[in-house]
Amino acid sequence: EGMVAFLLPENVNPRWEQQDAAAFVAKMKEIAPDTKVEVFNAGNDTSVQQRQAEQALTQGADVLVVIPIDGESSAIIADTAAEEGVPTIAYDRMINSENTKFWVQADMYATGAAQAQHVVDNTAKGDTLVMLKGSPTDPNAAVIAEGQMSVLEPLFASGERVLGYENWTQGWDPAIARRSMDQALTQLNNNVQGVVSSNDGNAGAAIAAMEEQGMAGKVPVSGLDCTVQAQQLMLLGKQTQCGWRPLHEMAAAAAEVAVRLMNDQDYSDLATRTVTNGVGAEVNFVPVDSYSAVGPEGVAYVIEHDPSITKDMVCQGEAASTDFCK
Amino acid sequence: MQHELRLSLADRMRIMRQTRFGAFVPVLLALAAIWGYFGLAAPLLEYWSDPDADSLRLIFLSPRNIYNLFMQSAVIATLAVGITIVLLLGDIDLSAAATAGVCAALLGVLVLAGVPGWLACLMVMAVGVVMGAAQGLLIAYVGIPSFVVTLAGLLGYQGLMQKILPTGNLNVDDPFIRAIARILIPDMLGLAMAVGLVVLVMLAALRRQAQRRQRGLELDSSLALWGQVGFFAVITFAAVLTLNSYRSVPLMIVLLVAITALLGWITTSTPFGRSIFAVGGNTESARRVGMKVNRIRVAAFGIVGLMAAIGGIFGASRYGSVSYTAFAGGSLLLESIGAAVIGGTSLFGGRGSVWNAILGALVIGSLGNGLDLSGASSADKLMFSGAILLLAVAIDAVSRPADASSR
Amino acid sequence: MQHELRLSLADRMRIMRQTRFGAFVPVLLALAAIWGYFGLAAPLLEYWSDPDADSLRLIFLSPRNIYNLFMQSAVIATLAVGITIVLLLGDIDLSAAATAGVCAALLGVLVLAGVPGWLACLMVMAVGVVMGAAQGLLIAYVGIPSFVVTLAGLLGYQGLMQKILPTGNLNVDDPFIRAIARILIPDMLGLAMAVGLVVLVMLAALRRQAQRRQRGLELDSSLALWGQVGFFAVITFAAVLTLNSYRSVPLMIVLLVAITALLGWITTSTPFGRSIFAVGGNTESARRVGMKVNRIRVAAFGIVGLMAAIGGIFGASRYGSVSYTAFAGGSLLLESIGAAVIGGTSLFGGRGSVWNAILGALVIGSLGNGLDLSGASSADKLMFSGAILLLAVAIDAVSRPADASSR
Amino acid sequence: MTTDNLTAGSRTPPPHLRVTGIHKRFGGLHALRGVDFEVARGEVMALVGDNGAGKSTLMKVLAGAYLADEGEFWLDGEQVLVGGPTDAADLGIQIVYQDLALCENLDVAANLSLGAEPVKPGWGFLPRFLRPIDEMEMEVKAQKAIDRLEVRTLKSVRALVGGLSGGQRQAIAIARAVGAESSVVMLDEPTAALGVAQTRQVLNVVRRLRDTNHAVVYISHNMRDIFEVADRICILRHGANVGTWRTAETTPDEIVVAMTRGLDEGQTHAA
Amino acid sequence: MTTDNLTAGSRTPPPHLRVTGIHKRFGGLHALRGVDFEVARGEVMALVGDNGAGKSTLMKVLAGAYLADEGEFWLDGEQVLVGGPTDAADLGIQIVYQDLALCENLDVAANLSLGAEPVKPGWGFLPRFLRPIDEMEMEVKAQKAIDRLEVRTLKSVRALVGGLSGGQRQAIAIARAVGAESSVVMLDEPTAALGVAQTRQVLNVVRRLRDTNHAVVYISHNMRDIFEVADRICILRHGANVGTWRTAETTPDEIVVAMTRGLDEGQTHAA
Ligand SMILES: Nc1ncnc2c1ncn2[C@@H]1O[C@H](COP(=O)(O)OP(=O)(O)OP(=O)(O)O)[C@@H](O)[C@H]1O
Ligand SMILES: Nc1ncnc2c1ncn2[C@@H]1O[C@H](COP(=O)(O)OP(=O)(O)OP(=O)(O)O)[C@@H](O)[C@H]1O
Ligand SMILES: O[C@@H]1[C@@H](O)[C@H](O)OC[C@H]1O
Ligand SMILES: [Mg+2]
Ligand SMILES: [Mg+2]
Repeated sequence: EGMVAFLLPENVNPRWEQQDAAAFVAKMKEIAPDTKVEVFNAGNDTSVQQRQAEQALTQGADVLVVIPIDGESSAIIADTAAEEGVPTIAYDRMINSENTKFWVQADMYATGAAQAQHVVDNTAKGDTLVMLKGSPTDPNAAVIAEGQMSVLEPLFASGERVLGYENWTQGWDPAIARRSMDQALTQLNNNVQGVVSSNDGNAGAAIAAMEEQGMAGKVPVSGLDCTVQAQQLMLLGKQTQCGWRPLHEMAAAAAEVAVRLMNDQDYSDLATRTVTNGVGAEVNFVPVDSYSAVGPEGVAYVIEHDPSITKDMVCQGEAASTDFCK
Repeated sequence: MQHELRLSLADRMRIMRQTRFGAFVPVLLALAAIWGYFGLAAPLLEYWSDPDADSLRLIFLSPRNIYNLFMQSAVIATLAVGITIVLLLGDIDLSAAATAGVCAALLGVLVLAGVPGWLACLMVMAVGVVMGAAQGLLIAYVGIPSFVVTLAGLLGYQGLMQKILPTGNLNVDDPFIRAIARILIPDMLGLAMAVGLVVLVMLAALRRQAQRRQRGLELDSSLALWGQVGFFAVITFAAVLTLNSYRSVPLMIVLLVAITALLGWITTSTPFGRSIFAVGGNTESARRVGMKVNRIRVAAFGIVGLMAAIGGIFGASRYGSVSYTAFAGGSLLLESIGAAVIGGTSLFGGRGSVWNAILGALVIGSLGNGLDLSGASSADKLMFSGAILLLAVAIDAVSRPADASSR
Repeated sequence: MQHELRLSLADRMRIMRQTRFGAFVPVLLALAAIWGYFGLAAPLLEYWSDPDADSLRLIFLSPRNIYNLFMQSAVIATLAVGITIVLLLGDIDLSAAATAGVCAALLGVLVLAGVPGWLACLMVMAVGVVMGAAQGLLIAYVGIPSFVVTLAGLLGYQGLMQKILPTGNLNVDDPFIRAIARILIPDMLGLAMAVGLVVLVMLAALRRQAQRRQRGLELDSSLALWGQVGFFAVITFAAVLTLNSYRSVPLMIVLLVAITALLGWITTSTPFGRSIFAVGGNTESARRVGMKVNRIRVAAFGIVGLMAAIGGIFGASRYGSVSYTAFAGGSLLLESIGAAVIGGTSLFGGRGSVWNAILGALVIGSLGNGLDLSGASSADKLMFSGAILLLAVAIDAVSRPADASSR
Repeated sequence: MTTDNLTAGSRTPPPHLRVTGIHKRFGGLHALRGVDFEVARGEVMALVGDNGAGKSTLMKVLAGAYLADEGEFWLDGEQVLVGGPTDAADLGIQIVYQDLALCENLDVAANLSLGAEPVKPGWGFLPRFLRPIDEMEMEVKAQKAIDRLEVRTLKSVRALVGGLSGGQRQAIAIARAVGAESSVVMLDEPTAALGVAQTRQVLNVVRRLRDTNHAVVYISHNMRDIFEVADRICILRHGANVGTWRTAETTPDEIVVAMTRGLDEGQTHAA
Repeated sequence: MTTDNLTAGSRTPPPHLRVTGIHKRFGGLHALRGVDFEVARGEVMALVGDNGAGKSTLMKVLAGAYLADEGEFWLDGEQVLVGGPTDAADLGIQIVYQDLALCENLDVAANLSLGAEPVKPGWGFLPRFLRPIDEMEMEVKAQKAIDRLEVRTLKSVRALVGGLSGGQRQAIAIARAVGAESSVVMLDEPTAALGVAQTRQVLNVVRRLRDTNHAVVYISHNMRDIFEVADRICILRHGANVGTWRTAETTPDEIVVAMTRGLDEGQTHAA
């Protein structure tokens, strides 16, 4: 008995519905088969997410698992829930509230650094790079960018690499990323040797822009999430890297904590660490691993480790004729 | 044609529709259809089709959910009321949601900087008026179509909001501002206000009727008269009692109703309001009888700006924060124009009412609220909301006796 | 008033505006203003203010950027051309972008399932027509305002697109579909086509003039006549030569122009097109002269649906992928309606042209393109685009001799 | 209402178009209360009545612009259905509306051909509504029609109707209706805005229509014009028939009295 | 143009409103080509001319609805500026437009008070445009005005104008103009859509206005009406003056000839 609500931020990135929610629902079915799980998607609108939280509470939710659109406006969700005695778990993105009970995420700083390092490793001295950053309202995007800069800043300063163009991507919208890339290429007259993209959506957009210039496949492009689409591009050699996290482990951790919270059980054995969030609250934290997948080997690794992705899913369309799929 | 078909019914509908109350009919029908669906049909269906369900749960119509619904629709309603004013002129405002966003962001920054809440509210209301009126000036005196000016305004104000809030969001915990959404009118006071209102409306109706008789003017049929008063009483008491049985009437709802009443009175009962309808009905005629069409237009856009600012304050209070997507970047724009239009206000000007905008906002709000109570996927929810909205508005259109074209 | 002011100039403007060419003037002025700003003013400013700049870089007006601009604006333009048709009727379509999204998603799924590209294109075009016409049926025969129907359509089709694309995006690598954006018309062929077109237009103008003389009809002033032909020739050659000097004319642009030409011809030169203008100008009159207003409305919405499907195909081809945000969830909706309105098409119906929609799309496209070439923050960019858009359209409004109101 | 009365009498030519028992309500307003009306070929039937008597409403019903709530239509003795303007046009009914029903955003030539644009020959493979309009043919026709009505101040048939004077517009509406193929032509106050010369031309046109065996309905408040062209005069009052007179057997004064006061005994009069 | 001529002669009362050299162009169309016009208090000046002669355009210029491209205005010998309808209204100029200029979405009472709504007393702390409208006062006034014009078929002053007959609308437009405070009343074809009885009432109103020392301008194509009420007749042709006649000294035929053909020697005529 009981109910858990899983609140997703948007439908731009396929991972939320396809991987996180699916894994969470599966895990819940396994460990608490009687518990109802309701999945909501706010479509990148914070007022919608608040409404969805209210509706979940009205329906009698016992725990909220929230991937906020941003860290601030989600505070009221945790606060309202707390007023009703309902605990809130922050998933992937932190909620800046005293009432955030738990957070699960990988080390995004390191992930950003790995993206940048990959591009640096595949470019030469004096090469020009383009940075396609994430949504300015997503706390992760800022952390990822910091991680990237930790690698790039010294190189830019010394002139070993040149920052040709950088832009944020409101709402992680690939359409916006596409135009950024077009303009980068125009402004730099195609003088681009590497693209540090903060996630796969941006990477896909950058690749489409470069295809038009006959550059796709000749330039390293980083990404994050290892979506099916990104893995196909990796097999085709157009995208060269993607940061991968075991999303099923994140979902499982959240599910286990949720069940404990629902039953008022102690969960300190699950959350071994704490972090301090934006309002100075100590939040129990489970870090998950991350992996920097590069090339077809990277794809093989992800297919092996990510239960939501199979080789058949990746080997479709143009990608079906690559060596990897044959 | 040459038959005695649909006579009495159609005629009675027509006559009813010609009273003031009649303008509510379509949107009330739509609202009733949606509430009927979410409140009764959907739960019953679920109950019957799911053998495991142990009891019928009428969550949608529960006082708690109605309370939620009112609060969830309040920002849309505030903006829709403002937008109705410019729609009456035959103009449109695409920037209202972004204006609300700028005002909310400014409010957040001001209180963070230590400006007292009430002062900050007054300041952003002034800013809202200026933002709206500035667009009105361009529309009226430069002669650029309102769609284009307010599209530019949308872009510009979106940028301004980002400028004020570089991270895109900000918590607002000023007690004065949060109080707007949090303060509840004590149950008894709420009821007393309702009784007072209903008595007032009744007395006004009686006095009016007596004066008309005295001056030898055509009288309203007493059925229509008492029907309207009764309708008003039922709505008022139903709302107050429902809200009381969950928590109480929230201050924000009282404020919204009061502001709408004021605007409703201005639009229907003052020379200024009359001139808005005249300009919307026939701009050239209005100009020729000496109305200052340009000034009226600027004033109307000033009012939208004011309502947008109030919407921004309400939003900041309710969300406890200001975020780009909740205002400028999200669906608020289309939802609030949609609320006004669903309320029956014509995009061509000259026809509509601010009260209907509130009902339209409830229609829009009910879609999201009701669907979020169901377990559907987000794709299904979107598809459902389209279908339900369509069905709800079609009910009126179909029930209306077809005749000479109207759009 | 009682003075000899602004006579010759104002009059000359007025007369010019009354030719067919005249309708282009406002949006051309706006476009020229924007291109002037980004192409010359902004780089010059930067050059002067930045002592380090080694050379003046006129990137915006470079052939390569013009090529980008055309391609970036193509999807908006395709939708705007369709939307113009319903605006001419006095209706609006909020669902066109979502329809494009559904069609693009369907296209992606179909080719993935092995349907040949050309067949998939035809299929989604049929689907687009059905999706548009279905809304048209509700608007025409049930009598729900188009704003509400297409708002519901927007929601429903957004849901449908998510349903078709559960992952939110999909790569499209079918060679046929990708070819639409990739194939370039060989330079010489492009030039030959341009010459052919110009000669054709010239001959047609001559023949028309001769026939009119023969039948004793009022003649166009030869200045106006040759002005228009010359204008057409300059635009055509400028476009072809610019595109050739970067790569060549892309097939997609040729297709867009061809489709627009067809629709332009239909709207201005056939009884069907005439009836669209008549319905938009005075629905009741159109009905009374026996026009099938309902069928015309359904057909017009079918056309928007078709254009949306084509927009979806163009988008899938250009982006090499289909994503929710690029179509249904993004800014495409407002941008394409905005393009039509900036092009001078009235929201009140009866006035406008599909060609202007293309120019309007270029205006909108230039804003994003030009600002992304600058290093400004996204807040600044938004604010700039609002300001520039406003200035650009104001230039025409201010230059127009003020007279009896117009909206 | 004595329908039989109306058609009785050997002096009356057999009616071409006849309606009986027409009712039309607008909300609570009962605008036509069982009106009978008829017109024969080769005659001009005047329809008169006070302002708001229901003349225009009756015309709109005949033209299919309004649907009657009740009532029957006969054409040449056969009952017909009129469900819309197209039905009426198919039956050969043409009308000049009192409010003219022009499209201000279109030019004179387009308005004159509205709904019946001439198309160029040789495009038979396309459905008619997609064939190219023959603009020149349209302009030639328009010019002729305008010339016939002597509207000399109208310089160009390519001027937008939105900028025309009241009389110029009325002339266009008349030209449109009388230019089309028809057996019944109804003119609702066609000369209200016309000058002296143009009015004379319209009266000539009306006579010409009668002589070419059309059935003509002529609405006017001008007794002189009516007595000049009408063969019979039908009076409406408060949405009901007062009666029908032969012009030759009555006087303007009698008509005016019947129009404003009705008949004393409340009995309809038939000619 | 012999401006002096127009005002010369002892038989002519001193003009109250006088304009000279009015030019108005619409794009390429030169609608008024230096027109002179005047009207005195206590006289009815008829303005006649063919369709499209420029009568309505001249009236709109006088009422401030159009701005003249050139020309001068005098009121009681003093030059004035008319920059818009409000200026004209402030000078006491009221007008019935040929196209009526009513708001179809408002009811009869609202249209009759449009732009001059009576407000309830006792709200002096508010600016006038925000005080409550005195609806009942408005309806009473409207009912009286309508009754005076004998439009008996108009049942309620709360009916929307959009549903009224042509004559009913015209009556409302007339009632609005003659009901307001004014010194000059201009009526542009006020009886075009009116019935016999209503037309008679309007002519009475015109006479009453003259007798109360108003300056009245009356435009019509109906020579009978003109010769019944007008003191002088001013003829426009192709946007220019043909001349002005005293009604007592001319005949309808002479006027019609001058209207359609102009004067032979091309010289203007002044009365
Ligand atoms: N669309 C409508 N809605 C409501 N009432 C209407 C409508 N059309 C006409 N009426 C009413 O019906 C009655 C008859 O109107 P109608 O236009 O037929 O009069 P009429 O005889 O043509 O008068 P007139 O001589 O003034 O043109 C009037 O009282 C009018 O107000
Ligand atoms: N707004 C306008 N735009 C363009 N042309 C106009 C406009 N108004 C009037 N005209 C033209 O100016 C001329 C004079 O028109 P006006 O309406 O003054 O004539 P009128 O004397 O009132 O004629 P009528 O007796 O038909 O009412 C006409 O040729 C008309 O086409
Ligand atoms: O996985 C990413 C997530 O961490 C971030 O918050 O939003 C974008 C996603 O791609
Ligand atoms: Mg009539
Ligand atoms: Mg006139």
